Amino acid sequence: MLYYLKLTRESEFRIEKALYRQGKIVGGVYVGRGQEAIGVGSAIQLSEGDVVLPSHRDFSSFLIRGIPLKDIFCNWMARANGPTRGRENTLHIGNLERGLIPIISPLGDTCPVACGVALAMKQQKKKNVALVHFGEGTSSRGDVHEAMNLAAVMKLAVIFICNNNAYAYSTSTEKQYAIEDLAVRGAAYGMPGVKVDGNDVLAVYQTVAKAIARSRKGDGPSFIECKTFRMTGHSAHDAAEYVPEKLIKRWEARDPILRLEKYLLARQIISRKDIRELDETIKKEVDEAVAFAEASPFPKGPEALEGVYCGPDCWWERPGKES
Amino acid sequence: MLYYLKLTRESEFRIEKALYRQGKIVGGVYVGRGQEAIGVGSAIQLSEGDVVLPSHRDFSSFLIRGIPLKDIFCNWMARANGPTRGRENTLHIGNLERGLIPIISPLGDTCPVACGVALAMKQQKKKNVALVHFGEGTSSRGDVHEAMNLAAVMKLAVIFICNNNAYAYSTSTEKQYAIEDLAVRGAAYGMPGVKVDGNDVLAVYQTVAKAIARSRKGDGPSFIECKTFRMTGHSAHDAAEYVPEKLIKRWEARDPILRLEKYLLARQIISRKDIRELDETIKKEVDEAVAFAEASPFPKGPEALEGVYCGPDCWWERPGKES
Amino acid sequence: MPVLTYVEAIRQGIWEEMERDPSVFVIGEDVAEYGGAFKVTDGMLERFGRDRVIDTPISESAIVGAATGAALMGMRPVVEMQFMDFIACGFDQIVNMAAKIHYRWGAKVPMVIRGPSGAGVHGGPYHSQSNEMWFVHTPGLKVVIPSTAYDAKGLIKASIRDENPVIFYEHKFLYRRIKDEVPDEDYLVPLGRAAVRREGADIAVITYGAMVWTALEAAAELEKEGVSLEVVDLRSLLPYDEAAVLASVRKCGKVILLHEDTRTGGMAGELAALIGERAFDDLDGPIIRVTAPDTPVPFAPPLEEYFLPNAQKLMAAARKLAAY
Amino acid sequence: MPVLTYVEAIRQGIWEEMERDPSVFVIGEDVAEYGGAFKVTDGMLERFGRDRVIDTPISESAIVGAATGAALMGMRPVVEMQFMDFIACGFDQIVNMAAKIHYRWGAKVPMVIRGPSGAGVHGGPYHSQSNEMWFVHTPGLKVVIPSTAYDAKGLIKASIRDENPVIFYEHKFLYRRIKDEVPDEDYLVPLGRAAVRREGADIAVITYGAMVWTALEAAAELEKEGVSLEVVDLRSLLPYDEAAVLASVRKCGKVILLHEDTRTGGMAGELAALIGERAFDDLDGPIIRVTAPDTPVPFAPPLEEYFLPNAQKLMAAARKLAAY
Ligand SMILES: Cc1ncc(C[n+]2csc(CCOP(=O)(O)OP(=O)(O)O)c2C)c(N)n1
Ligand SMILES: Cc1ncc(C[n+]2csc(CCOP(=O)(O)OP(=O)(O)O)c2C)c(N)n1
Ligand SMILES: [Mg+2]
Ligand SMILES: [Mg+2]
Repeated sequence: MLYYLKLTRESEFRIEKALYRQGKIVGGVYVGRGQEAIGVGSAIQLSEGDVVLPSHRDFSSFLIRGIPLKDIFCNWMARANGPTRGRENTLHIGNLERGLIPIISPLGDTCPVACGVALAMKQQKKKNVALVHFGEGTSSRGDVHEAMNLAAVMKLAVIFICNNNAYAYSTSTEKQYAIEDLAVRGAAYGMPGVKVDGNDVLAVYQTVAKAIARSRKGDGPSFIECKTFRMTGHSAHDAAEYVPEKLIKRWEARDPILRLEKYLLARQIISRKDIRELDETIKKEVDEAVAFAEASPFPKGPEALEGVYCGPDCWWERPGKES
Repeated sequence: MLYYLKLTRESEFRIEKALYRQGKIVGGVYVGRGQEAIGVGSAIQLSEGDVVLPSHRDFSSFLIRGIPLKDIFCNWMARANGPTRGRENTLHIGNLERGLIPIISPLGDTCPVACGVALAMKQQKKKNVALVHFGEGTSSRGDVHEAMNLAAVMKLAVIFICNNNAYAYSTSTEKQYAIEDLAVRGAAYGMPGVKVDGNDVLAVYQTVAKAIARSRKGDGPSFIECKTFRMTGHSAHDAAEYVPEKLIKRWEARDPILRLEKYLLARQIISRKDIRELDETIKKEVDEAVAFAEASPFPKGPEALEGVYCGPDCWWERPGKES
Repeated sequence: MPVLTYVEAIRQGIWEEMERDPSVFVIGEDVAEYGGAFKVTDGMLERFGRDRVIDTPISESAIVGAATGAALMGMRPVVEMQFMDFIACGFDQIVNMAAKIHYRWGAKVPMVIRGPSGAGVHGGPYHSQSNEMWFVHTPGLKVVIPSTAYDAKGLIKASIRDENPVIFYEHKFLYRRIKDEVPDEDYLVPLGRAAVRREGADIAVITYGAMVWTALEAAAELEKEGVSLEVVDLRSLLPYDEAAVLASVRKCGKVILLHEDTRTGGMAGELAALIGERAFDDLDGPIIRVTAPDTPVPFAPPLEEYFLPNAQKLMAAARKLAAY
Repeated sequence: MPVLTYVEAIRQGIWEEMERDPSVFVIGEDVAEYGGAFKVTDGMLERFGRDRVIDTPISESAIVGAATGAALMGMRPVVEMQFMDFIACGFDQIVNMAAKIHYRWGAKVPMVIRGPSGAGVHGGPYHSQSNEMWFVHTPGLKVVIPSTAYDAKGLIKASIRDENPVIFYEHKFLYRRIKDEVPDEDYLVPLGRAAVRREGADIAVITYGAMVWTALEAAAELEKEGVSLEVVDLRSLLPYDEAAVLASVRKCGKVILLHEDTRTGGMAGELAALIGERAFDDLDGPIIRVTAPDTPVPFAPPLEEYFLPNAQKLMAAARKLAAY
């Protein structure tokens, strides 16, 4: 877990603070600094055949499900041998073999899709689950409501994970909803609704584990609200002056990575030296992935016309295009 | 109240059981038999400047807000001197002077509109309220969620009234939601959520009164679930074979009109003779309105082209078109 | 050969596909017990069971989204919209999610969204719309509109087997008003291919849906006057059969574009552009549109009648064009 | 005269209307404190206060519906969509509720829905779309797309004063890239009226939005080759200025329809139909479309560049047509 937390942190750091500033990232940059525990604590316990639908900030889900780091960097840098071959940006990376369905920008749209994924699992008599992430701002969208209700009515194996990071762009939670905890919404649909410290990876793990177990038994969906904080601007171009300084300070103290380190050190599961070595390894991994991406070609213009439809000689399946 | 209940019942009866069968109603027929107490118990206590957004079954709201019965029949019969001049059917009758904004067929769409009405009231510093009706089936739509959340966040004077009549077309409630009472959804948004016997006009009155008082004080929206039953098919062409006979029997015993009669008789507020006379008056009123509508002309074809835009020489304001 | 109504043909087409392929399933409001508002899915629950004939809450957006998710997992959902007017409530999921997935990351989304559209039954502004152009203008979708029972069956089957999201419009006016010979066996009508419903020499009438019948009615009348209309039924609007349109225009030299949908931004415009670009030299007269005017669909019968194109209006336009 | 950017001109237009008319207010996501994702509403909260500059939850459908309700009560909401791509989430409220109210029962719905659209900034499939045709095909709406700062101010003001729902597209590529003279005082640019941006003799180029600049660039180049383009900027797409289009086509005899939006079902089709019907006799060559192809907007710069029309592509088409 520490490995994935740190790999996520370092990768996103590189994207937001180095590559973006060097103009090497194409398009906008959204990262999940401070919220890594949610993706890691949940994705890490999925089995083969499970599906995760990450939010725009869940970098770690991709790593854990086995997307090579270099592929992810290629995607951020719009390269031809990235998984979307330059068609899509950021974390809009889909891979059905690895059980990953990416977000689209209209927020909340993946919640109904997660229902359909779980419906198919049910029809196919599989004991798998679908895990969908979204922000507290996204919870205001009608699609989230329709999906949670549908999942409850049909007893679908969907885990709705809301990462409540206190802001939706510049909008704070009291302008987003008029309740204390979104978790109470579980009861509004007839599913468990729990809140958990989203900066405590072990707590996230345990809470999600319960929900998954429930779903695998056929008892239907759950709703989990992970309280966390967005430790950056909304995107790399947002200085986030609307966020009070003291809030940032308060949440810095709860950094999920430092917390896990402290926990592991205290129990002597790892040593300071292990951590230093891990940091080195990760730095190298990221260096390599970045170098790979930077050396990769951009796609060629005429490819833009290909692959609108899936047909007999599907462009995506033609040889010589894979990285 | 008894008058409006009975006038509604008789008017809808005439539409569903006589005019429709005679082929005199143009298009579909949806009525609210058995649910009249909800519209009557709520609309009757509105003040000038309040706005009601009825459901497709709330005939009484139109009567109480002062739309002449003959206008309503003209609308059902697609006549030129009905309020929509033949453009719209059934209860799709709007009248801003009388504070009536009609439903459109995509269910739930009036809930956000009600928020905007209340927002304008707030901006204009009025102490008015907006009252929006919808069915339990409609509660599944995203727009209802977005509207309830928005109203709670902005503390808008909206009363959300759900008439839970056990069916949405052929769909029973356990296929619509996985909870016991929709009323719990109030808590999911941060507003009071109460349930009430929708066949008890006095109970409806009192519950709505509380919500209105709250809103007028500036304390924001409320959600009221009125438990009732649809004592007809979904529409006049639906035999509703999917509804168990014994359910109908059970709800017949709870008829809101008979209950109010019994109540008034027991307290000697009215006599059997009063009731008979009232029935006679109402029958005559409806006869007259139907006769008026039947004698009214259909609109002329070329009018179809008019009034798409509101402009300087607005067609709707041209003389000689009003009934 | 058995004679079936349009609605029976659609039912049979879905039914056969469900028999053939266990991944095909039906989902929508009131489609199970009730068999659908227009009884298209009548009897399917009994035959195929609850896992494959699914009633939903009133949640068009979630229904479309769920169908997309199921399709990604290898299923082939057939979604019913109770009326195509309400597809607007699931619009974002169609145009932003389902339509773009294959282009964006290569996954297949084989699904059909079908339902009744069109006017002529006094349904008023919300039970009469023709909204196919929203989807014709969305790359990644296919759009299909049959006009005969034979095509209805062959096209719904081809749509279900297609690997892409297909929006399948059924004209509610035709459901029980037309009947034709529909083979019992398995056959497909290919997507993207038009049909010449009537050969003619003077004017090509390019149309689709219920208006095909209007065109045929006008053609029969005008023949008596010595004006010969060719009637082309597009059947698919996206992708549409450019070759068939151009061939008919080149043959006749004159063209009328006919549809029930409103004018500005309608399919007739798209066809006019194709013709104006690729058959310009063959044109012997202006490109004429006969369509509904730019208004919502009004309710009262005289208004609706005025709103809708019909044989008289088409004949008037054709006479004028013939004399050009 | 002051020189303003496109984004400043829009801000000034809204600002003046808010000063002039207390019923005008702004509503949307992050429009208050933050001043909007592109800073269009920057400073308005401080000037006009919380009742008139309103941040909302992420609920496009409720925002549009609420604006409609407020408009019915006599207010004049100006709704911001953070990106016009997300208008799909409020689609039903626009096309079924707001657009049809006046026709159905005569009430006024004066509201503006505005926001950034268009490509060219590597925004990928969901921050680059041109989706104006959905609304051009919806009777009851008006659709506006300015190409200059002067027009942006005059058109936003006219849109706010209009009694109908107006969808106001701002091209995000232009926000800070173009500047022109914008009078400080109150002026309107009427809806429904096109502008001839450059007089020419050989080929009429009918276009709108950012492509106006592309057309002007091509026209300047082609002049050196002796080909004279006339550039017509539609400014309004619904209703659009038929007379101006026809006049320019009649004058030049040849026409190219240019837009950034995808081809099938795009505005070029509508214009082609108008021209093919009403200016047929004046045409000396085929009606040519230069548009984006029928795909989602791809992300990588080489793909996006290939996708978008540009001066080179327009020039190639114009040379061919000139030689026709
Ligand atoms: C439907 C829709 N509306 C608006 C946006 C623009 N937008 C992108 S991210 C964002 C904030 C999202 O907030 P939240 O759901 O809390 O997620 P977070 O960014 O905080 O992780 C907004 C408004 C969008 N992408 N989709
Ligand atoms: C968005 C939408 N989907 C489907 C329909 C078709 N439809 C009309 S009424 C109805 C049932 C409504 O149920 P409910 O909300 O419980 O109201 P009731 O009819 O029971 O009063 C349905 C599905 C519709 N009008 N709008
Ligand atoms: Mg957030
Ligand atoms: Mg109901």
